[in-house]
Amino acid sequence: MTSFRVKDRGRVKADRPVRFSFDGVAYEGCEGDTVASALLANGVHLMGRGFKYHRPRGPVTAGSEEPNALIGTSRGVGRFEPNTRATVQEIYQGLTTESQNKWPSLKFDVGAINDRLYMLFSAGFYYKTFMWPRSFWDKVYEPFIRRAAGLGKAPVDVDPDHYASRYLYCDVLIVGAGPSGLAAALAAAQTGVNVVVVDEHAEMGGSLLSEPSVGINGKAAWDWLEATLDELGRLPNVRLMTRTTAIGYYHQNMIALCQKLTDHLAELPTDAPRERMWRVRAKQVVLGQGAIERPLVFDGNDRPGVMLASAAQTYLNRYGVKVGNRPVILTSHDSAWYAAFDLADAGAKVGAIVDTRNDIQAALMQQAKARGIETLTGHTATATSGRLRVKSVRVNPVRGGRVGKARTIDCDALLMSGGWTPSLHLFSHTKGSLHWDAEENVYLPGQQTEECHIAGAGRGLWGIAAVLEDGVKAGTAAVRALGHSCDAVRFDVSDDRTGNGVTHKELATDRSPGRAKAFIDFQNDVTAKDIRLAVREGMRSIEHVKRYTTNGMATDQGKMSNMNGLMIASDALQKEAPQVGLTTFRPPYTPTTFGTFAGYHKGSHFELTRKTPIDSWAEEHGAAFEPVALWRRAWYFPKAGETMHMAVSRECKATRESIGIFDASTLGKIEVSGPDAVEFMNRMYTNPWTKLAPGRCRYGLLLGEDGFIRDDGVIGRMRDDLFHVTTTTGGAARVLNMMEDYLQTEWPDLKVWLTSTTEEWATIALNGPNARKLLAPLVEGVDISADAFPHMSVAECTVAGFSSRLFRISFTGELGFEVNVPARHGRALWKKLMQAGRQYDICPYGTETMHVLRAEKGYIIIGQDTDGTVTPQDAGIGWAIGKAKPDFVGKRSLSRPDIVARDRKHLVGLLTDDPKIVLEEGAQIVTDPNQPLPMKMIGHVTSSYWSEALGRSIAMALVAGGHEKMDQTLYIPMPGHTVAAKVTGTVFYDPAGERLKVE
Amino acid sequence: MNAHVTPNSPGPVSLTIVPPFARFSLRIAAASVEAASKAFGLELPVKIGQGQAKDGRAAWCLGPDEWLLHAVETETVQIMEAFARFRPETPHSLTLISDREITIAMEGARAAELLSVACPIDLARIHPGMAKRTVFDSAQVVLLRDGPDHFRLEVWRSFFPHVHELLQIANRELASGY
Amino acid sequence: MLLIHCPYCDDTLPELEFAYAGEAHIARPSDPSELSDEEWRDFLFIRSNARGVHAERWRHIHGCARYFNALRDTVSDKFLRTYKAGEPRPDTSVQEAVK
Amino acid sequence: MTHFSAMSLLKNAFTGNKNWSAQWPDAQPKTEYDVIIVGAGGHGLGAAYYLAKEHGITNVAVIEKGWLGGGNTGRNTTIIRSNYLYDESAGLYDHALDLWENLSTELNYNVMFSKRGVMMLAHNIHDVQSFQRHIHANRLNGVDNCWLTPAEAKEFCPPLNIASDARYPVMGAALQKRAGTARHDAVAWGYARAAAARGVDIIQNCPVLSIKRGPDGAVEGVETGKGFIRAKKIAVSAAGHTSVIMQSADLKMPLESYPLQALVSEPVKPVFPCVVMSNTVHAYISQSDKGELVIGSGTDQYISYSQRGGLPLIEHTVAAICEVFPIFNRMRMLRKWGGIVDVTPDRSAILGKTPVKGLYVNCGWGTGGFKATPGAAHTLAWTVAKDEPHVINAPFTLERFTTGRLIDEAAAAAVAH
Repeated sequence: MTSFRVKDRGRVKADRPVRFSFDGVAYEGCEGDTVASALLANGVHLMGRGFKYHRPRGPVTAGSEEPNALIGTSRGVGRFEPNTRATVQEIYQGLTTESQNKWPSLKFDVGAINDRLYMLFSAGFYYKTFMWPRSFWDKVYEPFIRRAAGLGKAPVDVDPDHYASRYLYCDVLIVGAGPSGLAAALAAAQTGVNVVVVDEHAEMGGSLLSEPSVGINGKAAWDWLEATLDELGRLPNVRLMTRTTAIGYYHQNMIALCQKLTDHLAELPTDAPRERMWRVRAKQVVLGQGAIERPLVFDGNDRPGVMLASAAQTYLNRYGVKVGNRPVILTSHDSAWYAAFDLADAGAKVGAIVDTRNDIQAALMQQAKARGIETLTGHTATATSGRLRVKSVRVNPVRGGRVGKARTIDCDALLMSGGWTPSLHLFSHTKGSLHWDAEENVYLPGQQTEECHIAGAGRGLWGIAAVLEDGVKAGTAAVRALGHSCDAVRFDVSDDRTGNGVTHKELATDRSPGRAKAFIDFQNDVTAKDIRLAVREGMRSIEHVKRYTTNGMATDQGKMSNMNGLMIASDALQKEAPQVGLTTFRPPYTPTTFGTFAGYHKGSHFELTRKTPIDSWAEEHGAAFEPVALWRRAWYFPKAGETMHMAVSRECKATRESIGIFDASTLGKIEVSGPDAVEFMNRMYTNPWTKLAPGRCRYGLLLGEDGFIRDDGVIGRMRDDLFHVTTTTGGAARVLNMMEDYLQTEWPDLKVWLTSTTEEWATIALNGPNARKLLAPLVEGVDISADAFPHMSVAECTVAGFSSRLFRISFTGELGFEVNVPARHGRALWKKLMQAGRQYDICPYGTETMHVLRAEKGYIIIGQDTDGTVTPQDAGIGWAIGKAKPDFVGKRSLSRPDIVARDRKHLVGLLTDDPKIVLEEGAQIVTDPNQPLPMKMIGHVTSSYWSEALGRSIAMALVAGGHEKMDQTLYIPMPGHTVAAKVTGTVFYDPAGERLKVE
Repeated sequence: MNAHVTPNSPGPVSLTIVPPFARFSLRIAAASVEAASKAFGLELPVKIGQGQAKDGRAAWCLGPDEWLLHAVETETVQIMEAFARFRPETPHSLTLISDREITIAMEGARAAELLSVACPIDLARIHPGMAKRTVFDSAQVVLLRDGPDHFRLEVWRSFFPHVHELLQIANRELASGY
Repeated sequence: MLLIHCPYCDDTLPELEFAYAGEAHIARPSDPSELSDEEWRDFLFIRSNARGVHAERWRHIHGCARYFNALRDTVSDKFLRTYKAGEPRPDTSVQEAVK
Repeated sequence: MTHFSAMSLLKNAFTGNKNWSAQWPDAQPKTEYDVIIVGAGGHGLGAAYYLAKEHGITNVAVIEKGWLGGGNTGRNTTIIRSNYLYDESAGLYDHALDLWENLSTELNYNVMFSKRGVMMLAHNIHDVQSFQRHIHANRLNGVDNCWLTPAEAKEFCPPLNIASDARYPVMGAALQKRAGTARHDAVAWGYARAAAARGVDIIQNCPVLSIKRGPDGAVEGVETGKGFIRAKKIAVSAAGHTSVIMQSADLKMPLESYPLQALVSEPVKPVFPCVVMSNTVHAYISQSDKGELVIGSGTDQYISYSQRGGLPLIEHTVAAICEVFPIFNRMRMLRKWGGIVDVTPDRSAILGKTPVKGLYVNCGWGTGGFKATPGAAHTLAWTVAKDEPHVINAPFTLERFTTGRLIDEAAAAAVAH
């Protein structure tokens, strides 16, 4: 295999060979190579296939904007990745890569048949076809289209790598470490402000890396670069970050950076993240992102070996690789001439410089002549040949708009330049305006919305001297905006390669333009003809053209194609480009892994799991858990061999017959404190609070201002000016926020303070006829006998030696207590109670048993028996409303016409005719089960359980007009059968409440 | 390796869990702060973020009418009584929250860097002696800065494992050099 | 992610510390029972949804915990001013940016 | 207008595709129309089409401030389903689904409606209860929706992680097989082409500045960037900008506009066969026919017209996708974008008449308007033509916010206790 490596050129380390593979073939490159440069050094141009026509493709760029040379990379299980740019991926020892979108092989791809059907697959053809017969769409056409989709294959294994993130604040963030960025950094850094410089490449320097012949301040470009980076690197106020791409520019100068940390390493260091997301907040931003060269649009401009002239220059000067031995240059810009000169100087036989322009600077002509390069000015290219690699280019003179006689020039690389497009992606993320420079046919930055400065080629400047100077200006402006002044930084540039050029739509041709395969979007296989067809079909906005043709929607996001597409569309529409529009650049600047966005948030850290102080005991004792809001709660405690049903029945029975113990720590707790606490409670909750004496508690009901139930809980009055409010588990934060809202903005005159104490306390509920017997010996400081401490009492005392707030309340209908102790003692208290309860066969129970026991008593669960559309009257708890109160949150809404309507859904009990049938929660209820679909549904089952205590099933349901349907039989149609059930009240067990009174 | 580093958190920053102490949330009108200072025996700072410490007692202003108080645990009752005494004439709320949070102490030259993995504020503007309520990842925290390289993070008990584990992951990351 | 100036902390901090709380200056009627159904609907549901300068409430929920008001341009998302709860809406003819 | 057929496609291919004509003419406004529709998204263009086709009203203008289909029609994640809980919603969305199934044929435009199935994941007991409630209600409403066990869900969607120790384990899923996706742009283009063919004027790049009302309060026309245009009937279908336009007619709306973001990955070979939604972790995903994973995010917390959106939300969304589909961790995000959605207090649409004579509105779709496109357009056309509600859109009134008869699907899926 011929080597295209040029001795003594490039920055790669020729003495450090690196072996890697591509499509199963081993290759050797050098340290510092990308996959593309290393393959090119081995004479390999064919690296991919187009999306639609599967035409063979090679790299067209040397950067992250590459549309063609996309490969799969892998390094062991879980580390496969599709669509990686070969032009960016650095090689390392053992790197495995493969080509994509081909079958059976890259060189022979069956899909290339599409290329022959080119005319049929015109833009928008999908929309016009695949409709007959109709049934074929689902079964034939769509599966076919979907199979053809995509480029690489998705990963199949879980990614073992980890991803990191950081927040960073700085004074000046400089994006792009080319000459403009470095100049800005030099200017800004001298003032001592915090400067961060980022660059997406492995090395800083930008275009300087490709232009070693320029001299700066008397030094060769690379020497100056080294000295400058060294100088900046030494400054404590400067941070230089390579392999770091600014992917998005967000509000108020927040820039997201993606830093690649390990993709270039042969050995993965322990604990090192693969990539890191930086969320940088900069006071000032300098964007020195440079410019991207435009391809020329002509028939056959996509063959492997056809690439941008600047890319060839980069491969030569940065990587020491000749992209061909017999290149031809095709250009409309002076810049490509230098590529020709550099290649000639490196020993390539340049076939010709073909320039579309008639008048070329004499100096360039001279230099070409000096190197013996033929120059064809005023020429166009009309075709190329070569299947897997370009073999020749057909060129014609253009005189007075007429295309003359063709001539064919052999070549092994065709290097094109259609001018340069300023890279303004990040600027356009800011919604900054762009203005159209009709002279240069480019968009330049206009009005700014953020504190940013654009420097260098991004403003359409050309040549190292101009760009350096502009960088200084931007850096100076940035620090001035921060109130600093800085000394002038001047550069003396020699051998600068200045120049200019023109831009084109498609190049002129003597052949039928309708047959030309002149590509604009290489990856998506969009041609000039497609753009014109879209316009012909009425697509008059560039967004329509883009969406109709998919131009600019490839993985380069239009970096290669947008401007050419716009030029052709505006020509077809006979309108100025700005009237046709501008497609918006979206973040990220280059495609960025999901892992980087997810950062630490994976697995158990995707979202934190809140656990109570008693959770560890439950886990040790085999509890099954259920997630409730962010918490996990013990669901039930199965013994060996028990199903959930068996465990719950046992837990219910034990609690009703003796005693059960339950971890209620997740309930929200809020201290409502201050002289106006009672007034505040009166306004927030539906219930009256004034007459509640200290030491007593009451069930509290909270509505939204719309009158619907939001939350509930038992509330204890600790002192005249202090309430201990409990909320539902999921409602804790919401309720506190709502209370603060009213307190701070509606009633700031009230002297009340709110403090969340949810996590201060561990809460253990004891329920069952033996609850007092168990507890009494452990309690000090309060007499908990039935008379002294009646139902709905609260007291401060100690329990088992721990300071405690003790409530006598019940959510089961049994004699019940809730013990609150400081959280750190929760587990210890639990263990003591378990030990003390052994004589009563104390039974730990979980949320499921809690649900059953409360349902037997008809106690509602907010969010299960209510759903955000239920009023207190609907839920049958109108008694909780303080009728005499003039106002409370939500009161006014309760008198709206449709809230007092008779057909509202009411919460009722349901008893199935067959007591063995447990209804499904969520099952729908009808009056006539024999009606046709769609049936008239009058409600649904909200809660449904097997009641061990009653020996039958019970259910609650929301039923339209339910309070007036007592004793009626309703029907629950299930798949294949219907269940009949009778409407009842919601209290199924101990309706008189006798069990609370146990001595 | 630093002597403070526990076996499961190798990294340049020492992460230790602070033993229990008395912690209160004090809410009182700014105009009445003097009475509170007297009761607590420490002049309460009045600018949000500022702190004050003396003789084992410390206070930080977290909001326009909110202070975080620290003291040794044995003085809990004594402090509560001191405040209770002036409550009738100067209404306020003093809530014991010793157990609500767990406190992580962080020490090391790279402590601020470690925090920056998930703390979105500009740590350079939190000077030694200051405290701020903020967030660390998805958890609300109170961040106290004791010195250039010394922080404490007060985290609600149930959020603690998440925060602590993230800090450990990040600490290992720092150790990796990447 | 926005940067928001809290008028209580007198500090400009990341949006992650703040919770949006809807349009500002919609005072709860002192006696809702006097309102017609239409008036009550207006209080509950009708919002200006301004395209341009919008007076809105934020809560510095993970900071000083205060609710405050802000004028923000909903087209650019830029804050013009933040001010304490209870203060009147500032004159927006002077469009003065908050630091 | 060329009728699209296999023959026309072949014929044009052989003639170099030179003879295709514009799919819709670029109309300039006349001085008066019978009906003006504000907003040329799928909803507005569809309403124009049905006005012309079903009600014979062809003197219609659809006025768009930008390019047609450039609002939420072209910015959404294209999910189509009808497995809603309430009869009102199920009726509307199922009507839309019926229309979706024939839309390509009806419009002679392939909108690529793909019945690949929409699967909604249950991650906790509350989700399970809620989905069961939906499934039972859907069954009795004649809407297909079935319950899948975790294993069945995985079989239907192989990349799904059903490990029981996941932070959000999959406890089952509700699957509507008849649901799926469509090619969003094609919906706007197809309606535009079919409406234009029946005489509707589509006027782009023409902002509607205000709605003018006469002394009797009835609408008289619209002031636009291209002058005043008279009409006795005006239907506003302008998504996030509706409240601004309605305000010019002195009608304040119960609407707030929020930024909603979405994103796509780089294209890969088919790996994701259906649509998966998880309301609990906020992840919505399908794979486009081009191979990109199309992912929906949530709304930012503050109202905005900036179409910008913040980073934290995107980070959360992507993390959620990787939690449910861990194999996608090394996939790359290609682009993300923002739209503006208008949200009502009960998160259901307002569709029909307003208190202003001659003024109709179609708004408040929040994050779910695309799926309703044909149904909303069809019933709105009915209401505009007859000046009375269609039985399907009758519940979606403005009055419900006064009376309290809300259609609150989101509240019905109330958060856990």
